[in-house]
Amino acid sequence: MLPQYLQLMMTFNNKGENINMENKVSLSKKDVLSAFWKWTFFSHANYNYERLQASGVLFSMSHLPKKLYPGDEKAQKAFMQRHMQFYNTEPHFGGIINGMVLSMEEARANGADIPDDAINSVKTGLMGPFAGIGDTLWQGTLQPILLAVGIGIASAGNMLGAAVFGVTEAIIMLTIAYIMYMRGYKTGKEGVQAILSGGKMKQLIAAASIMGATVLGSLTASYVKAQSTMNIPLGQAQLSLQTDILDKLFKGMIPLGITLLTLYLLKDKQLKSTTVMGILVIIGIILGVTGIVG
Amino acid sequence: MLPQYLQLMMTFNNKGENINMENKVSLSKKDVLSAFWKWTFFSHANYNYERLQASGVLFSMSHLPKKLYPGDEKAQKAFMQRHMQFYNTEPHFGGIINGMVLSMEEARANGADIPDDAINSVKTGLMGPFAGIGDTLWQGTLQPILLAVGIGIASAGNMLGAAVFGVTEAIIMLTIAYIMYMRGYKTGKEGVQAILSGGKMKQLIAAASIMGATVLGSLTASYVKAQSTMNIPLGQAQLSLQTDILDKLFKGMIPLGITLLTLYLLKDKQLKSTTVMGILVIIGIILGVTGIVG
Amino acid sequence: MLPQYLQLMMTFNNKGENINMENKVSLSKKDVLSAFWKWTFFSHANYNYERLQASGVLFSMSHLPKKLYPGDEKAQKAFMQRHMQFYNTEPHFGGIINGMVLSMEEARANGADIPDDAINSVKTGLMGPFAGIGDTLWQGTLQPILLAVGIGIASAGNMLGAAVFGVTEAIIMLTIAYIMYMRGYKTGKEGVQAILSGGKMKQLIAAASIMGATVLGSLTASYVKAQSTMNIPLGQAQLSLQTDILDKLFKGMIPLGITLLTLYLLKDKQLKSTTVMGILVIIGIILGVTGIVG
Amino acid sequence: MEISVLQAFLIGIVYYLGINGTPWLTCMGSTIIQKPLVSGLIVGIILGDPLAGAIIGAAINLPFIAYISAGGAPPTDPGLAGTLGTALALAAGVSPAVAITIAVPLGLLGTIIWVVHMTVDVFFVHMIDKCALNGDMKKACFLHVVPPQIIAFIIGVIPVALGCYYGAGVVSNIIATLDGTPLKVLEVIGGILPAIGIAMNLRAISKPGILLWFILGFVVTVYLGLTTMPVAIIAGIVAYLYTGLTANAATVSAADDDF
Amino acid sequence: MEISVLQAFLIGIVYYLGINGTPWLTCMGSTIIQKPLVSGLIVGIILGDPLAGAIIGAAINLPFIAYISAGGAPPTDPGLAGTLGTALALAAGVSPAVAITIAVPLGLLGTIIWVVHMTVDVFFVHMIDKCALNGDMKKACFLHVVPPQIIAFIIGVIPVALGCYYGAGVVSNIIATLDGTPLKVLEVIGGILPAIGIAMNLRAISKPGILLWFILGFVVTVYLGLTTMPVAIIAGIVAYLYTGLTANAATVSAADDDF
Amino acid sequence: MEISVLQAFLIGIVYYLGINGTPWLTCMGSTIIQKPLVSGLIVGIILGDPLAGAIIGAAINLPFIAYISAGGAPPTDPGLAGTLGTALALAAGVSPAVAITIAVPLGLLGTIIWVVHMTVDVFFVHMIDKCALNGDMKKACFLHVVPPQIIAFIIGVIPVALGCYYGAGVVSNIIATLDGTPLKVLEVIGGILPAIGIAMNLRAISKPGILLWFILGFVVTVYLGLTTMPVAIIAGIVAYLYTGLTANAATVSAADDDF
Ligand SMILES: OC[C@H]1O[C@H](O)[C@@H](O)[C@@H](O)[C@@H]1O
Ligand SMILES: OC[C@H]1O[C@H](O)[C@@H](O)[C@@H](O)[C@@H]1O
Ligand SMILES: OC[C@H]1O[C@H](O)[C@@H](O)[C@@H](O)[C@@H]1O
Repeated sequence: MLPQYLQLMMTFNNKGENINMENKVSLSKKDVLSAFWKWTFFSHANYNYERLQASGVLFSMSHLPKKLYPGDEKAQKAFMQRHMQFYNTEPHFGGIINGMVLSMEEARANGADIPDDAINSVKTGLMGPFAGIGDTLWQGTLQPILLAVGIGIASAGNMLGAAVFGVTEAIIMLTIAYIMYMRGYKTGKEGVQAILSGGKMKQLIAAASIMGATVLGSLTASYVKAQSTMNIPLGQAQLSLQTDILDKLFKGMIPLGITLLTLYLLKDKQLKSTTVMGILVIIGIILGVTGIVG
Repeated sequence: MLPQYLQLMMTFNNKGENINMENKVSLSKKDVLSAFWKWTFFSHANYNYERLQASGVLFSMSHLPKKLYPGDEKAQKAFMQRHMQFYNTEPHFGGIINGMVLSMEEARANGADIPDDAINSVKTGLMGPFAGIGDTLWQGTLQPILLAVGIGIASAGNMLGAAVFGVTEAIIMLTIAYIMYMRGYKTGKEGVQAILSGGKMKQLIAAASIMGATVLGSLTASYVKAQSTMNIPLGQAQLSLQTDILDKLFKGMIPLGITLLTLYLLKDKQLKSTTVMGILVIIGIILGVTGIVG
Repeated sequence: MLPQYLQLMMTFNNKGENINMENKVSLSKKDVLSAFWKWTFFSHANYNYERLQASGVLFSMSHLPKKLYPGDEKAQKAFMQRHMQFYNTEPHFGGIINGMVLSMEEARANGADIPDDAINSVKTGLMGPFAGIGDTLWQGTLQPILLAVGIGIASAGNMLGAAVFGVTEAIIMLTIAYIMYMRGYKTGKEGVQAILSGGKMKQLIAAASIMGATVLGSLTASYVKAQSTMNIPLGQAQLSLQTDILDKLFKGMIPLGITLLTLYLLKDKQLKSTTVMGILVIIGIILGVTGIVG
Repeated sequence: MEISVLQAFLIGIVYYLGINGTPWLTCMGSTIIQKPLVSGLIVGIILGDPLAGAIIGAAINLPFIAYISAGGAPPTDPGLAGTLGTALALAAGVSPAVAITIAVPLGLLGTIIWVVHMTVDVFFVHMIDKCALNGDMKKACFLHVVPPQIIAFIIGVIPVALGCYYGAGVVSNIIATLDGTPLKVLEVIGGILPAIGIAMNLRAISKPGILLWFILGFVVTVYLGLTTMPVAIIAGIVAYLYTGLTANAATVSAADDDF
Repeated sequence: MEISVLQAFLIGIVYYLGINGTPWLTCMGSTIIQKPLVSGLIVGIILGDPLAGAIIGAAINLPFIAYISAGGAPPTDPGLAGTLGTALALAAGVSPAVAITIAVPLGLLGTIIWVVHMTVDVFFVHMIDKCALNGDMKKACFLHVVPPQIIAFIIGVIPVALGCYYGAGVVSNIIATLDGTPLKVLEVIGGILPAIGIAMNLRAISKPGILLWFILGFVVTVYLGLTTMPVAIIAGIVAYLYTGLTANAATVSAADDDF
Repeated sequence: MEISVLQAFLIGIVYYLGINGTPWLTCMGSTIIQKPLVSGLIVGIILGDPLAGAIIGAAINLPFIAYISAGGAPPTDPGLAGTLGTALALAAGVSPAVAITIAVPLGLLGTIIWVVHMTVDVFFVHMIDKCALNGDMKKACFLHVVPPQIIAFIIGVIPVALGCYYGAGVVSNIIATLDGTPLKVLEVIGGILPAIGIAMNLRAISKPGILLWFILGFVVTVYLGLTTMPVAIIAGIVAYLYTGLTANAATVSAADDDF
């Protein structure tokens, strides 16, 4: 049955290719720039433990739904929901992803057959790597160097130290952010066309989904944290709940278990995410107060 | 040719599905309980280096062949041979596997198309993980805690310490053993039906075989032990046969080599397993006396 | 389209099977021995950083083209080019590969359908493992032992120490080299026939290519070396370019990057390998002089 | 030197600007101000002695030179050390070296503020979810910027201003009050909340069998001690090869249907 | 205190009960008695001083508190320390602390008994194989329980009874006699015998190519230093995906045949 | 003892024989002579005191006992230590222990010679490429043996002969001259040149998608810290299984075409 499904998708895709790039609605330079600045200025305005930069992504593209789907309220709502997914990357370097997403949304509005999966997977699959790259290059490399210079100047009693650090960093990082975002938009545009005309879309979506899910698994290991520090006293010795028991059973079973429970509640039990959050908060309180985790 | 074979299997399976669950012979509650108790009491009665708990498994189901295959001596003998395979798990937690096997045997006797492979793979694939889980939870966690409590009481000159430890552990472990076994039996029953009606049997058997073989490979690394402690003196320095030579060639080559040799003797040379054991004993003596291993 | 291609290959192969082993030109014992001795004596005569033992392989088979393809200049030239590929193994143990290649060339000249890929892949896929095996057994094991013995004798004032070491090592290693080479030739001969008649050639070539490419990736990690030792001073502390920055981005990014760049220049830009070498030398000078690498 | 109410308030604002993540050049802009090198100078200006502020700020910045905030998980916060620390040091008239010993422990309070902030913002995300259902973009934009910043302003300005005005004693009291179980529980909750985001994302890309890849990614990361980068590379390659095989079979079957 | 022949014999039985693995609640039941905390008390009862036995047994149990027997590979045996150790300590009238130093080295003898036991039982397995060929279930059951337990009884009771009766000297003599090459050879044989079981199992699930997965499991375990748990999880997932692809191709070809 | 020009030249030849890799039994033959145990004796014979040479050579060989040259990447060269080191020690009439301290640092010069040798030989490979294009096997054989050996002879004999004749001072001058940036640059170039060979090989087995496997091999090796051996085994198994799946699909489609 899978083959049939894929074939169906293929005809679907052909339709997409025919309509392909009539470009009924294309984004102006100003639209792109506006999205870039809103992303660069406001990505962390509502930074939170649940979905991190999610609403920052939506905010940065707040002018798109009306432009891309004029009059089509359903599509506008779908757009908004699509971009409230968990997202976290280093905003300057990772802007390349936002740029790619922008062009995918544009192509999609013009009839290209780009399912939600494709967009989601691009975001999920790439955000982690670019967070790593960005944090290392910026916070781990450039910033310490500039800080060292600035501190040297200031320590010698020269008030310009702060300015030297701040201005240089601002210029360099803004330049990088701009280049990355625009490169992403361009790559996305070319990429989308190349992909669609090559007819390899299906495989790429499937591959991106798999990569995305695997990376999410990897991210779960970094983002969802629940280590037990509990020790069971045994005469003179001690038994660590985490290293001596849980880790021997299955390393990371608490974070993975909690994540799978959450998925179960959301998907199978169809609970609202606020309800699920409430449940997690209660679990957190229980784990924290009893001292099992913490 | 593989596809043809699978298709053949599939028609074969359909037959199984039609006959499916007429339940000519079903196990009574008493049959299941008897198997559980015989397993829990006698799993280690004949514990040995070659096949560990194999005869314990057979013993626990000794009342089944007559019941499931009345009059069919060939099937009864096949049953007996089927359950003399290498088996080793933590008996209380791992009882879930025995329970599943019980229900698979029941379904098989009622016409379900469950090849030996399926049963073997379930045992092989799961015994390792449940040994790990069980040993950790019981011997590594529960027992030290109860012992600490008991020792505390006894050290203070109160003879009840031993009883506190013993009775509590017995109650807890018997409860766990019972729950696991029955859960396994139930899961197996439902699982078998679900699997057969879904027609996914073939894939599951193949997958279980692959998983089983891989886990056996992993178990070989833990169960078959042959490390050399020989040192070759070089002037003041020393060369360790194991770490400086063998490990650089291929880590674990002795255990893997011996296991593959054993497989070769058993399968390709069709030697009796007693003969093979004799050969291994001789190899062991040679390796031990020369000091190459040990 | 892949299946079609493979099917085409298959018919092609059938032709091969028909012609199969008329053995118009077969190698004499002397031909094989000559190849063996030329390999064993001259493998490192022109040892170099670019292709290591490549010309040693060609030299060892220098009498083959005329013999296998009498009059066919094109085939002779192709033969020569085929064996100028990067090759590096431990010459004594790895001689088994040379032996296999010899028999594959023989079969090919007799009409067997053995593409360049097959021969290349056998060499590439096996050279690394045999280098590892050989270096460990010979230089890492046998030699230290014999040296220890010889040094002991010589230190005691007996001039025979050097001879004991040298003669023993020479005899042992020549014996090993001879056995390996002949074994390779024989295996290859039998293997080629078995493979061709089984019709599994295609899969084996594909598998060998994949294995070869993967092993090449692994070898890149060992052979291409470019570690930065640069430190960026930060007040009292230091930031290591390699461990604090590059390794966090992507371990081994310089060697992999340089290798992929080289591939790009050779394959996509179609540059001559001397030109590429010049570029690498310049890159090396820049990296070395600036102190980025080194 | 004495610190006036207004000065205390202004210093509180400097702190807020360092943690707000908006609207001036996002985390980059704000993390510039967040650095003691910069905030020390500004505090110095507010207190009327820019040069002393610059020198003390530079000193306090030293131990934070390799500070990295990754994945929203900050080690002790340089922002508080740079603002409150500089202010208290200037008020006490101590040497730069002593300023460091005053300032660094303040980082802990910064962690508490950060955890509260990131927890409270979760509510706004849920409100924006509702806007998405109704297609109300205007409200979504408002919710993204205004309420979170009001919260950040309040929990940022107040403790720093109080600290400046009442001195170091008050600060350690606040830390002492929240410290222990309340802080730990907040951290535990903060540790498991990302599960929602990940689960929602998984639900979004959900296809039959996708959960297996998710677990594979988790197990491989945990047991082989890999970072996200190599897992992403390997996953990308394997996914491509795997889907190539699936597509292969599909193409074949598609071709069949042409008969 | 002197130990009578009967008392020595009874203490031997206590030891046997701790290693027999049957018929009282399998290894759980027997490992309860095997713990010095329990066997110490019983030995005390036999020797007429339950309280002293309990206290000394508890002391001897301390170093064995984290004892794990996994995969039939026991580190030094607490059973012998708990029975013979308690008996010798009670007889000598020493303090609990001294009792520990007497008891712990005895564990080694326990290892020898265990190795012998598990080696000898191999013969009964082969006899049960024959019963399986003939369909003789009755004899199989008999062979599973009775002969192995007679062996266990003999090699369990005798050394402990002798040790109790003749004192510590005899025990160290036995250990000294077996120690060195004989014990080492026994251990080497014990180390490679499981290969038979594994090979028989592999033979049972043998399909073309299955050996590759076996080697894969071995290499991955050895080189990545993984335990069985993650290998099982990863193998399960990979097996499912791989067979999905095979099945895929099969379905396609099955569909073809409908034409 | 004084060393004559002829003696110096002969000792240079002994060194050359240890690094030439030909024509006497390839690297095995030459690495026998390369060992100080052997070359020490020969140098002793040349200088007229074989016994002293043997004893000193044996002493110098000790720190090189575990020397491995793998993949053409030599750690410090025992050849130079064995020839020049023995000669200088004999000339100075020092004890074996002092001989070691003289000889070992000379290894570095050996590394330089090796790097130059392996770099220069690259040109002959390219010349042989041209022969392959023209089918000129004779010239290819000549180029493989003669010119590289002349080079090896020159860069091997001269420094060693000079060193013997002019004494230790000259040697350290040579090292000092090349040392620092020039040597480092040579090493860097030597470190990246194998990329050409690997890239050429990759190009040779190039099929669509093969690059993915290459990167996979690299990433796995680097991140899991594996050696080539387990990667080769795992790659072999995975390649077999993967191509089995591809072939599967192919067979199916081939079968289709029979309709
Ligand atoms: O790790 C990626 C990213 O995570 C969060 O958004 C913040 O901690 C940023 O500073 C960081 O760059
Ligand atoms: O490891 C599983 C299992 O192996 C053997 O049967 C014994 O050592 C048990 O105690 C253990 O639980
Ligand atoms: O590593 C394989 C091989 O590489 C080079 O050819 C030399 O270093 C040899 O000594 C070595 O055996």
